[in-house]
Amino acid sequence: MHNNKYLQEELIRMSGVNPKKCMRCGKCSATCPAYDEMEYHPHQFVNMVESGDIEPLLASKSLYRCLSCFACIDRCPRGVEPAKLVEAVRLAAIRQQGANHLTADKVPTMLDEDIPQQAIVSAFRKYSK
Amino acid sequence: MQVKEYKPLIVAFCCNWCSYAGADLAGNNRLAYPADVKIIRVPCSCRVNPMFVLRAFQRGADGVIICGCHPGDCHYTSGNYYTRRRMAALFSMLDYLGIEKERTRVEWVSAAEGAKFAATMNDFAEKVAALGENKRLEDLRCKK
Amino acid sequence: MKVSYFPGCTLKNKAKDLDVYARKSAEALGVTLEEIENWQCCGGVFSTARDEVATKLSSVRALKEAASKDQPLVTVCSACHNVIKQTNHAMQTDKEFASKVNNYIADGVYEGETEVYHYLEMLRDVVGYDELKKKVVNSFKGKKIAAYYGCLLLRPNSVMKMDDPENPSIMEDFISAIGATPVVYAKRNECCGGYIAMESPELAKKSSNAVIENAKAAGAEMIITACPLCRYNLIKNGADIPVVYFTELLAEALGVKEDTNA
Amino acid sequence: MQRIGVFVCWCGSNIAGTVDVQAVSEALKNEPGVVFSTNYQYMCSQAGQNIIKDAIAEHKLTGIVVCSCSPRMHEATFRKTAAAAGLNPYMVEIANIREQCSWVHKDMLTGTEKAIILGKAAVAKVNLNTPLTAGESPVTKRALVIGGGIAGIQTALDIADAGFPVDIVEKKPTIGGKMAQLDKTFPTLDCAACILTPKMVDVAQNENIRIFSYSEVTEVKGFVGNFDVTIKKHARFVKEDICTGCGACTEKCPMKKVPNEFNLGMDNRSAIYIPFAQAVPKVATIDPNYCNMLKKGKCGLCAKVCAAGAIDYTQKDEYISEKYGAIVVATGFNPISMDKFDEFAYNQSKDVITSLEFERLTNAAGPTAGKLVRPSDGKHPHTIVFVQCVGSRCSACAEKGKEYCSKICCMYTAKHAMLTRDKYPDTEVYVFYIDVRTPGKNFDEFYRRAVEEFGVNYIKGMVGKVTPEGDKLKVQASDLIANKQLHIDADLVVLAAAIEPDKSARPLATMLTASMDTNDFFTEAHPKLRPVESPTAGVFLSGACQGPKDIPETVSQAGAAASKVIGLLAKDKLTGNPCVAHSNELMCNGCSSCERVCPYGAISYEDKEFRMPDRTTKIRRVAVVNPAVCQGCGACTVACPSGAMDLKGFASAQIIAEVDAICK
Repeated sequence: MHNNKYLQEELIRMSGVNPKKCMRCGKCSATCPAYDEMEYHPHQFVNMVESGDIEPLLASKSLYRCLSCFACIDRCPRGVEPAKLVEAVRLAAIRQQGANHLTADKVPTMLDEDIPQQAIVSAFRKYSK
Repeated sequence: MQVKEYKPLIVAFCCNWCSYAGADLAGNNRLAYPADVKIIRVPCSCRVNPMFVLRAFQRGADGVIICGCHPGDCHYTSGNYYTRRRMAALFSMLDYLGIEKERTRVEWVSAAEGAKFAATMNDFAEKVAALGENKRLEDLRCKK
Repeated sequence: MKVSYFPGCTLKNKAKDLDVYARKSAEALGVTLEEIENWQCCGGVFSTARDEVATKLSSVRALKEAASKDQPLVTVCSACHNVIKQTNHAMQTDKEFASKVNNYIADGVYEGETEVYHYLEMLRDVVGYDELKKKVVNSFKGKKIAAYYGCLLLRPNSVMKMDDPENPSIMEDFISAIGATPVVYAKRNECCGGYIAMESPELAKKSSNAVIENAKAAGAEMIITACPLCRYNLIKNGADIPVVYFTELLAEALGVKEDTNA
Repeated sequence: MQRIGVFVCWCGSNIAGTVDVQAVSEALKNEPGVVFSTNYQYMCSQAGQNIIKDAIAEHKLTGIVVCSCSPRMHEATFRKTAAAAGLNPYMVEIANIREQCSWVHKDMLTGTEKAIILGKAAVAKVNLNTPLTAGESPVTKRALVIGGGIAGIQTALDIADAGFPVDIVEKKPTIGGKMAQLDKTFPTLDCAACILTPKMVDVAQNENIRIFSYSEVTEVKGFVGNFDVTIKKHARFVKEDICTGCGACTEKCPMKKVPNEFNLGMDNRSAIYIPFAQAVPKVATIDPNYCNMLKKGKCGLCAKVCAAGAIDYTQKDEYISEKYGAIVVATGFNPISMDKFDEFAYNQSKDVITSLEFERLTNAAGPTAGKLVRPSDGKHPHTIVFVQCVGSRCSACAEKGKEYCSKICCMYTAKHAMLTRDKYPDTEVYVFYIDVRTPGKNFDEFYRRAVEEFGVNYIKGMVGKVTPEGDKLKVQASDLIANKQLHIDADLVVLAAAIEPDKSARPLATMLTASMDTNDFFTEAHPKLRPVESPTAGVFLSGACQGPKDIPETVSQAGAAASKVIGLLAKDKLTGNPCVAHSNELMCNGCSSCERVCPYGAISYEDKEFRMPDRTTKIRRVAVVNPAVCQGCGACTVACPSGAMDLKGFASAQIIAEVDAICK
């Protein structure tokens, strides 16, 4: 298993999350609305960042399935805030050059006439740098 | 004139229930520490009046250490918390007066920690010895 | 009473109703919404990363303008509210972040002094639901209405502090105040799918459907929301009961709906 | 001036090997006050002790210094020796030249030098010693038990069996507590009522026990052995001594729509009620919030049907004062409110219940006569989901949950799951757990039986959301082992709510000056060695008021508390520790600094009259230490800004004398 200490520290600093607080109850994953779309689930994000096994997360589509609905943050009994870790890993991925998940030329294909601007700006914020 | 080898003088206040017993255990296990350390038994570390510490320095002590039960283990439930707060204030004031922080210490030693007691005293005595004689309050000293 | 108002980008385009009815109704309730000058889009989502600074500047500028007028800042779109309130909280609690932000802020520093209200909080805490009740001219008596909170209004609760995040009542009390019967259902604080509608319409569909089904099973004849994206997702994904902005019902209840040309 | 004798012990070669004992006794001869100094092979031996005794007589010694082993070893020995020779035992000081000198130093010169300094310090201290006498106080031979659950019942029975009178104060109309509400008990599955109610009857029939039910403690004064307690007996509008408990009134009462708290509001009772059939005392109580007669002056039906004439609508609250030697706190626990956990839809569906509600639902004396049905529609549930750790081990938000493990939930959930499968094999049962904690005799075997023999589905994971829809409860949960999100359509969801101390505990702790932890559990005097005593002398702890406990543990602790109480009440007089704080009233300015730091509540204030130099008198507020309560830590002596407070045996002047002797 790859242990990426530098990235681990960076993610912890960026997110303000202490993954050691996790007591492995799985409530984050129990509450996650995007669970079935994810290869790595919220509790795994916490666990894998804690153990430094971060490369698989960086490459995973799971990063773009989190809805940022914060249900895991509010319901975690230990105050771990998994969504903040997911966000940090996602940023670590898309901040790399040419790693934008969403590009402007793809946008028109995704639109219908009713879609609110909010969806487009949000998607850009989440998926691109 | 004969130059006497410098030996630091260290006063250790130990609470009766944990640290004094820890010192006894160090003795039982024959764990050596410098003879410069002289122990005064108090019922609880919170019995140590800042006045006692000042008096020791005034009378020529080179270091003062106060040992009590670990937080949460105080025989009197909360005495060591008072100690921690009072001594933090006292030590920073002493530091301001020029009595270095290394000359003062509060340490938690349980009755089971003979080894810790000896190690603490060795370490403390070494640090104090390195600072040399404490002359700061000499002018206030009531010399006979 | 005058308050600063941040409408947000969607309310100027696809969700004009939400905005226009909000202003008219506020006027009828004795509150003037003063639109922040030169506001910029809040960005739609708040980045929880502490080193994301640039994306939060527009919110801080809006907050600072409200502060300069010594007014609370009122928002009506759930997303704007979430972003601005979380940004304000970060400015109050994260010194390192705040100092970075203030490097980019002209004329002095901002440290989170503005109070941020959602329009619903304004109704509940400033106007008062009892006061609102007195001003209702068209009652929705007998109408069974389900409130849809989504996630942005309530979470994270440690920052938003609007209501009990698991069993909120601020919208239900609003529904009661305009004479209708609130329908309580468990999925009212679950996510509609949000911006994932772009990336994975299937996931948005699944999430939205669960909300609609749950509301209908509880007997809802109509769903109200404060979020354009929630409304879009619910309608797009097969809501067969009306999904409307709460401000529209408010304007109608207050008898000011017809004055508008939304 | 003292006449001090110094006795240096060789301890065989233990001391004499590293310390020149002869040099030490010679050196100390010249110290101020020392009139005699000697050394001997074994001071603690009979011969050694005789040397001390003889010297006391011969040299008219007023103080003694023994240079020997640790005072923790032989201080008591030498004090007895001194006392035998007619010297006050507190005139003895020990210089520890073994553990803290000869054993830790190797060099004879260094050892001897240090031993002399330690001896000098002890001499300096003895010069300032004063004879101390331990105070004595009488003991009131009656105990008070606050709380009438299984903890209080067991404590009271054990104390009463030893022959001491006991009063139980219970705030509810009956004793019995939580255990009376339970169905079966783990891990043996005997029925709670079958083992509890005989004990309740024992309490009622025991001549040594009085029960103050529907009562509260409102004031506590005094100290160990001598508590003055005021008990408020709420008006129950029924004369307790006349009521026969026939129940005719409860049947005739027209107000029948009162939520029945004994069944956790799952059914109703009448305004005049007896909580349950085996209640002790078995007398009716009128609920003033619902009784028409009390509220509107209209009705009076119960008085008409009461053949005994026990109803008294004019009854008033009554205050009773009583003296006690010991107080036992047994205030117990409650499940926490589920209001903040609506992700489990507790407030949205009647079919989401707590485990205690489940107990009532399966109890033969409960609202459904023991038939397990859904509270919403009375239908038999086919799929039941149990959720553990609801509010336990929750550190995220203090107003939501508790950081500690509630300890009992794993076992009662296993019990509920097992009993359900046993009685209704057609029911599918899921238990969501974070960890299954079963440290107890036969506990893990019990849990494994639930899984292996009864086919309960244990799933490692937590429930995230419960959505009532139609007549189903849609449970969304995680299965961490399978790495799956589960969706279960359940008929009933049972929440294992965390437990917390009863709300009455905090004000009671203030009254008793007993300390509590941040969770409002009472603190024990020592977590390992004095687990049933509170740090406040004379106050003892029984049951869940001290921390989460199951029944076997509660009963053991109750018995332990009782034995401590018996040990106290068996004494005619209490001899205190003479090394206590005392305040010089001439210097005290009544500032309360000492009172605030005292962990025992030993310091109070009195207004005292002082004669001024100009012959006028002045009244001043001064601190008074109760020597029976003071434990002698000395916290107050340092807090005192005027130097009025000092500690006997460890006086400031004595310690300074030691400092000076060491630093000379």
